Amino acid sequence: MAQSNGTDVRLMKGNEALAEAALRAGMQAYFGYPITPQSEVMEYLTMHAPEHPGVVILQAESELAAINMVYGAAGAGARVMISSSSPGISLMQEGLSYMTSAQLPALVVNVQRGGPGLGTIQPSQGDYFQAVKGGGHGDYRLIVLAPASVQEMVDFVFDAFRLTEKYRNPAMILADGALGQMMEKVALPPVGSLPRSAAPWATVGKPATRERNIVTSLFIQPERMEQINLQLQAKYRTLEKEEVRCEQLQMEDADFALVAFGLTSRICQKAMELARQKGIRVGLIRPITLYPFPSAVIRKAAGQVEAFVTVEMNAGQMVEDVRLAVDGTRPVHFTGRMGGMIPTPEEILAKIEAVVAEPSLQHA
Amino acid sequence: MAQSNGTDVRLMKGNEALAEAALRAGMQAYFGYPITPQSEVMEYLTMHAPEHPGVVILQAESELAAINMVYGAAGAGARVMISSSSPGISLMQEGLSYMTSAQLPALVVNVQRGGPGLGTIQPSQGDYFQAVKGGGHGDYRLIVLAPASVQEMVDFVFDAFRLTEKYRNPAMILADGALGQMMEKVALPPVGSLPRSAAPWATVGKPATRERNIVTSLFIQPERMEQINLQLQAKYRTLEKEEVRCEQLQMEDADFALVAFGLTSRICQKAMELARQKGIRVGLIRPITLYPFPSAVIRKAAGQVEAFVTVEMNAGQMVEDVRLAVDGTRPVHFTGRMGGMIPTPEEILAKIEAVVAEPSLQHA
Amino acid sequence: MKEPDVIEGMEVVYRKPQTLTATPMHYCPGCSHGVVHKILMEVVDEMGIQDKTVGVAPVGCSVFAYDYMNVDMQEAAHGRASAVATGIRRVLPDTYVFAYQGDGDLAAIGTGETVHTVNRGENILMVFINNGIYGMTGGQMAPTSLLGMKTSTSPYGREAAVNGYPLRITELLAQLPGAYYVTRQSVHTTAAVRKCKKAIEASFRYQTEKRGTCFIEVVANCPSGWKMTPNEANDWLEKNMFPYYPIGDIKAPKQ
Amino acid sequence: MKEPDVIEGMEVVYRKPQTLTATPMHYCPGCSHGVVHKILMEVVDEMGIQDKTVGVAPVGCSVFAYDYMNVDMQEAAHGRASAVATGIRRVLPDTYVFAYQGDGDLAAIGTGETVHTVNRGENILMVFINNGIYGMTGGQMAPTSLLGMKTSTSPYGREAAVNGYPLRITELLAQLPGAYYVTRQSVHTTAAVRKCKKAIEASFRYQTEKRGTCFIEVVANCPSGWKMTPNEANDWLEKNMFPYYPIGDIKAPKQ
Amino acid sequence: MNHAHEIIIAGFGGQGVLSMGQIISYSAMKEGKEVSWMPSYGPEMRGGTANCIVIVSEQRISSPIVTRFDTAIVLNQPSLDKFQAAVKPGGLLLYERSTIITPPTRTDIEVMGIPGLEEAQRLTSKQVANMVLLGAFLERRPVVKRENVISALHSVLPPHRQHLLPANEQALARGRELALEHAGRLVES
Amino acid sequence: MNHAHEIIIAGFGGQGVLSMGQIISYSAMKEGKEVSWMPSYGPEMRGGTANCIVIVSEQRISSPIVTRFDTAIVLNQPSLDKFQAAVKPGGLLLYERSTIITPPTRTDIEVMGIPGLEEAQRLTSKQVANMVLLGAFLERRPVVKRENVISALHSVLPPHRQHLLPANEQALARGRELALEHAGRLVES
Amino acid sequence: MIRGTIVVDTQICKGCELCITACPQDCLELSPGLNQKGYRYAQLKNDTCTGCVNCAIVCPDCAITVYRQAKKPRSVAVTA
Amino acid sequence: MIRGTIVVDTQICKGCELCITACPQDCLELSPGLNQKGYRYAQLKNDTCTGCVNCAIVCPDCAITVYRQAKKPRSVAVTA
Ligand SMILES: Cc1ncc(C[n+]2csc(CCOP(=O)(O)OP(=O)(O)O)c2C)c(N)n1
Ligand SMILES: Cc1ncc(C[n+]2csc(CCOP(=O)(O)OP(=O)(O)O)c2C)c(N)n1
Ligand code: SF4
Ligand code: SF4
Ligand code: SF4
Ligand code: SF4
Ligand code: SF4
Ligand code: SF4
Ligand SMILES: [Mg+2]
Ligand SMILES: [Mg+2]
Repeated sequence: MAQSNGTDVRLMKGNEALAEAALRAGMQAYFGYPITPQSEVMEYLTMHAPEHPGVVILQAESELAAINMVYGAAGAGARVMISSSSPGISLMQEGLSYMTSAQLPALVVNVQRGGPGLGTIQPSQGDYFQAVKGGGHGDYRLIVLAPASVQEMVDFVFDAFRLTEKYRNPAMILADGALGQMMEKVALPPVGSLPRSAAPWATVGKPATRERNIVTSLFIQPERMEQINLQLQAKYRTLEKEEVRCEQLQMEDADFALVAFGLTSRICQKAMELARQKGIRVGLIRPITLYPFPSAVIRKAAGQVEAFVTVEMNAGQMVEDVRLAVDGTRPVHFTGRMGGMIPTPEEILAKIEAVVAEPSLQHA
Repeated sequence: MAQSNGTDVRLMKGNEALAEAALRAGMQAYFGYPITPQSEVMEYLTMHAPEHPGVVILQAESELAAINMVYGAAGAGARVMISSSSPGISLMQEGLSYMTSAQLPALVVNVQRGGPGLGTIQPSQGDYFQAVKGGGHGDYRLIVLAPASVQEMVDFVFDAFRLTEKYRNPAMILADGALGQMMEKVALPPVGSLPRSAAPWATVGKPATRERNIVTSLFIQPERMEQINLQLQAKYRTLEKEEVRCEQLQMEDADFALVAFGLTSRICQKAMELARQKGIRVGLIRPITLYPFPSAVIRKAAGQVEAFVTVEMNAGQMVEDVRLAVDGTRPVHFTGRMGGMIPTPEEILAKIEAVVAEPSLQHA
Repeated sequence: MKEPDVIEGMEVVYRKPQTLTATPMHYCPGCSHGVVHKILMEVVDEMGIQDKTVGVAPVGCSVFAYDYMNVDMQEAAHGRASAVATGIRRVLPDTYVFAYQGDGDLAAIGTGETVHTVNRGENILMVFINNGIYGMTGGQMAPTSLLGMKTSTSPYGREAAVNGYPLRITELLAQLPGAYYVTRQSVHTTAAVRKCKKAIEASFRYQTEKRGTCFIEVVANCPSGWKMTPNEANDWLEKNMFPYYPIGDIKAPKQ
Repeated sequence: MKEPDVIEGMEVVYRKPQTLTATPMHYCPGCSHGVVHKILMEVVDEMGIQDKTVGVAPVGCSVFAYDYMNVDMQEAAHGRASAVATGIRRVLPDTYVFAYQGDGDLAAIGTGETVHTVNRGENILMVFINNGIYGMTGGQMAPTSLLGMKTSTSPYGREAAVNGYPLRITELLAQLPGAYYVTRQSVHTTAAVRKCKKAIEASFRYQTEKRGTCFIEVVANCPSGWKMTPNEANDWLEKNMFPYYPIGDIKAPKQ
Repeated sequence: MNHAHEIIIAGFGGQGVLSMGQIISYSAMKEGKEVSWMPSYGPEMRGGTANCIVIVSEQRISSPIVTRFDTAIVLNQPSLDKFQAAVKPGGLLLYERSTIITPPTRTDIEVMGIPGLEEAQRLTSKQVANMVLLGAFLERRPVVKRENVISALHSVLPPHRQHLLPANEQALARGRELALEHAGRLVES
Repeated sequence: MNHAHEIIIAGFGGQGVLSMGQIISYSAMKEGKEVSWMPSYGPEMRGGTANCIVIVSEQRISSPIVTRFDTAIVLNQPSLDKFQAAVKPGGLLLYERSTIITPPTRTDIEVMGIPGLEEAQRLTSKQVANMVLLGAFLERRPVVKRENVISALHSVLPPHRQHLLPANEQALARGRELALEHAGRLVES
Repeated sequence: MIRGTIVVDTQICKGCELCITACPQDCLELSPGLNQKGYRYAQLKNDTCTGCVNCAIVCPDCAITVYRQAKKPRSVAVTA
Repeated sequence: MIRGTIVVDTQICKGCELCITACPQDCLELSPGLNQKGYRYAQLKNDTCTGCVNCAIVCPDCAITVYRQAKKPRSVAVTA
């Protein structure tokens, strides 16, 4: 089903589309460990790796081993990916902290499920804090992209590899079980479309012509460690300036703004349609990069709308970043479902109507 | 050196004082793994456990094993503690998420060091986000207490055991390397002063008279998992209402408020003295419970002071919670050091002076 | 639904033990998990130790074991059942503690905990269900999957050069001084079930004597993961699993 | 500071290899780590493979190994050196990869990674410095600490009933088919150093032949952790460590 | 509003409800339409019930999860009980008649019971029962073209099942007939 | 402001700087004073330098970490170089003269070089060199009482070192004498 | 020949057929009809059952209760 | 007797004495004075050194360079 522009169009599950995208994006190594609802990623890769000779696909003995294999392979200059779901990602927190500190590029995929604990295997956005504030120790950030469609499960793989390599900081695709399991039409970019820039810092064997390369996160003198931290912070400031991505829908005339990411943003679209049918002018702001967060967009919108309603599949996590952006200038409301439950458009509509009906739109 | 009221006064290292306090607080089991700068905790416990027959002290093969031993022992109804430092705590994130979900009480001690990665072993407060927002997956909170003296390393052990058992939610003492290593005078409460309430939910063997007890975090039906989450959230609302602790120093007449926790708050006190010598009326707000966070205290102070200066040994983490509390009504500034560096009173003073000198105290 | 004690003048000679709950098990038809659950609970029943027994369920198909076993139980994180059991047993030294784990749980992600639990000689029973596959997550390769075995993550068959050899972890563990009784059993025939039950009985006995870790591997089927009928799976088990995982005691105390 | 090649008409017959950097090592006086670093780098030097070698340092006293070894290196999280080495070797299949780990790192927190790396037969060299103690963190008990050994977390001596027996992990690993060459060496005498170096040479050779994992345990001293002078420590090593950790090949390919 | 058709297909795992949805989706994609297929997954699947929501639209699809449907195709009693109320007024409720004890009660929608299982067994094997229902559905709601469904079948069936193609086609055709008959009966009665 | 005395004690690991600080702290506690002892720990300790900050005060101590000191006691050259500038004007800089190559240069503070090592070796063993300096310090800045230091020594020394008590006491006394002599010289010169 | 019989909990039985294979008397078969979960279930096809309990022992779902002609009953798992 | 000698890098040497124990000629001792790090360092105490390299091989700090009377030099780690 190749199209004239060289892209394939297929009907695919999110997890499989992501795996195919990784192969086409020139991923050189994948390490993982099975966990629902993302096991199809490794299953697809083991099935299709032979079509891409030289690609390493290895089922590790654990997520802990897997993230450290990623560390090794990334440090050796390979384009590398790992995927898991919530509990498995928790096990990688030490590794992720190490990787940010050692400034290694890698793509980490979290297809979230309901928590905390073993929880459920149903879709959730309960790991926002973990992804965005840093679940591991120390001051670091991941670059976090939140897809909302199977097509974006493909596109963001390319994007995330580009970003992680440009900034030498791990990037995360934060999806959820529904996105991983659902099928949609996807256009697949051709193989070889994402060139890899040189990694002169990689440990590949020291030729006589250069000093040895060292990949480490140990800087035992605190003065030195602070320098590393300042480097990281400078990088994060650049990210915040240059790499924010955000989608706005029908915000032109909006009196109320929904704020939602990932799958939830699509449910919000439906709710927005319903609200507009009832004459309520609702717009939608969808943060695509959760870190760097589109604070400026939201701050700007605060000058226009009467109130914000944040919708998440959790107890209220991104809403803190929305509040920080709005900084008290407008009320920020929240509605969400937890533990694997998905909010319905009708529930969201009801929340919008309740907000609209508030006697005063002053901040409580 | 027993005193008339039955307490001992001694000169002790923070880590050792904490260990002695745990023994006196009736801790029944401790599981841990060595890591600087808190290894003295287990060293002290192995040395002194024989004075408390029946107490279990076990060096586990890893932090991962240790936190899961804690899970088992807590589930069996024991009063149990674990301690580590930043990288080791990262490895416990899955376990902590499980424990909150299974609603198990336990005391987790993090004597922080500089990160991210292997970093340094010097004091840091870089794990605030991890402790307070939840470094593991899913919507959960730890009860987080931040001591600022060796005496509080003792007192908060009692407090934390009481809170963790009352709310059946893991509690954390978030200290730092300096607090662990420094010596101060401490008064030690007597053994047996912290009664343990019954744990009818514990797995101790099912008598014919009751249904079996199950400790689990798996609630595979999302509707059920959402109920569990609602329970947890209700518990967190109660904590926010009833268990907030906060110290205020010289806030009566303050025009500017420093906000700092743990050791940093003491450095801020010195800075406050210096500032007041220069005629700048500075007060200090010290959150003692980092979760639940003393938002109300800060919000109230916003009606009084011209600006806030948050000081942390990190790149700016608690400052987000300060901003959320202030909600745009006053400027909130930040200064901090990273990676194991400690801010000096003079640096903090300089920051205060810069804030005071701002042409307008309007929010940028 | 309890059947009557006497029927047509005949007396009941075998029925579900009261230490199993009434909840129907969620396992696939013919799955070995059910059989092992049953005999484990029969032993608890017959020894009269329901009130002194605490079990630990793993993450794997048997994650719901506590729905069926009528004893106090804890559900451990993936791989950590033996650490959880250690925690329990250390604070309740007079309790019978067992951990029940699959091959992914015990021999992949939990390898560290497994080795060290046995090395410490924790006075617990470890039951290890080796079905050569990750049943719960949909049939991925386990550390114990046989060479050439096709699974959803080894679609062209397991290759030693890529994935290493099937791991006989039980033989390794048997060498640790902390291991007191180590045996490999199965439950695919009546005789096998009876032997396996005897091993469980012995293990619980050794626990009171605090002799160290008892470890029972059960070479088990997974009809769904193997994509066979239960009877085919049991045949395959004998023909393919037994040669690599031979049945019998690996380390047995002198009687 | 390089010494001259010729002095008083005599020629240099032994000097520091150029594959070691000029940085003075931070190890305590007499510590085995230094000796092992040196012979490892001598082999890299003599085989002329500096440009094809990537090393992995652990968390432990040898965490700074990359300050001294003049080859490309990665510093792994505590216990994960063999996983990191796996990642490197899989994407750079024609490189010589070694992981260098202490007993806490390899045999406690890293047990899972260790077992599975060897089980997969990763084509790497694993160097395992067994000094029976956690040197770096101040002398806590290691899985390999001997019974009765006093450490800062076993102040009354290690007890089997509480902490289990010292773990002979090397013997366990030798049984895995993925292990190609497994040997236990020491570096406390000139002869021992020479033998150990031979083992390293052989291991690097086997790596080109992609025969599986080579594993060298070095029974090492830790004068500081043991609270002895270096010479006392080496004596203690012979008298106490060797009986439990006997020197020699455990699994050697037929020549 | 937009020209979306929102469908739920539900039944026991193994009845082929997920692949019915996939075939519709695949055909829609071939026709250049927008489509989303959202399966239930997880606990209820293991031996229990399964369902998928399929949305076919001329425009970009917002939420792939909806709670009210233009069509519900239900293959067992629990699914009928669960989704009957979720059909929009004027919508279609198509059910497998062979296994239903309590038939639907709504009167504001089009209700059609098809004995897919019986018919399938009569044709070749009960495995194509879902195709009988699919045929009937497409007769009443031609969201995709019949010929595209046939070619979708070619693409969706794994190689070792390609020999079942003729049986599937027969079943589709039989479903269409039954729907026509049913419509006829409706008209008659 | 308050009556705090802020002291830094610095030298090589093994020279006993941490225990000097502990003895002062312990004595102060016995006298009912507030006290804090903050060691450097970490990388610089392994064979390198070590130091501790001791604060003795009549009031609650705010920051246990300060950057300017009333007294600096330095036992090696790097520590002298590092902490000389941190002594408050009018403060005391006490240094181990035996190992210092470049002596201090400040004139706005009291500077006192004591050959603790030589004196200690003369007395019994170089291990009590730190006590010589402590004796000298207490003569110049009696932040704690001499008799309390002696009894602190009893509490701080581990059992197998109690036999060193007399030597320690001698060293303290010798330090005091040296400080008096030094002060005398200062006056004379 | 000792006489025995079994009672199968037809709603619990999943029709795995392991009991059929295990029965030395070949007296078991699957039902033609389905239970509520859609499984054919085990049933006696003749009266040659001896109450030997083989079938019950291998049944993973504890679906079989076994009875035997009065004699001293075996004590396998009988605790009622 | 073959003649040899050694050069000790006195600033690198930590005075561990392992070389002293290893020397078959008993020609090593510790210096009376200390180096910059505070260690007494190894030094030759007589001229019986044969250049056998034993001392250098056990030295953990690579502090010893060994020389020997011209003959074909051994090739241990000589790469300069
Ligand atoms: C940390 C973590 N990783 C992965 C999973 C997903 N997971 C659930 S069960 C399982 C493996 C089950 O296999 P096994 O232990 O062999 O048990 P079986 O189902 O075969 O009985 C996995 C990988 C998880 N729940 N948690
Ligand atoms: C996750 C984690 N846990 C614990 C530590 C602390 N730690 C550093 S080194 C070490 C043990 C070192 O012992 P070993 O591996 O035997 O090496 P040695 O120092 O004896 O050479 C430990 C526990 C750490 N850095 N990270
Ligand atoms: S998937 Fe396999 S192990 Fe799991 S219940 Fe089914 S047959 Fe048993
Ligand atoms: S602590 Fe032990 S292992 Fe570490 S450098 Fe010192 S002697 Fe060597
Ligand atoms: S063994 Fe049990 S579940 Fe299987 S068919 Fe027989 S009675 Fe039914
Ligand atoms: S009890 Fe014995 S004879 Fe009777 S049905 Fe069961 S296996 Fe057959
Ligand atoms: S070279 Fe040989 S003889 Fe010379 S000092 Fe060294 S060990 Fe002694
Ligand atoms: S072996 Fe090396 S470090 Fe040790 S004393 Fe001899 S020369 Fe010095
Ligand atoms: Mg399995
Ligand atoms: Mg060690």
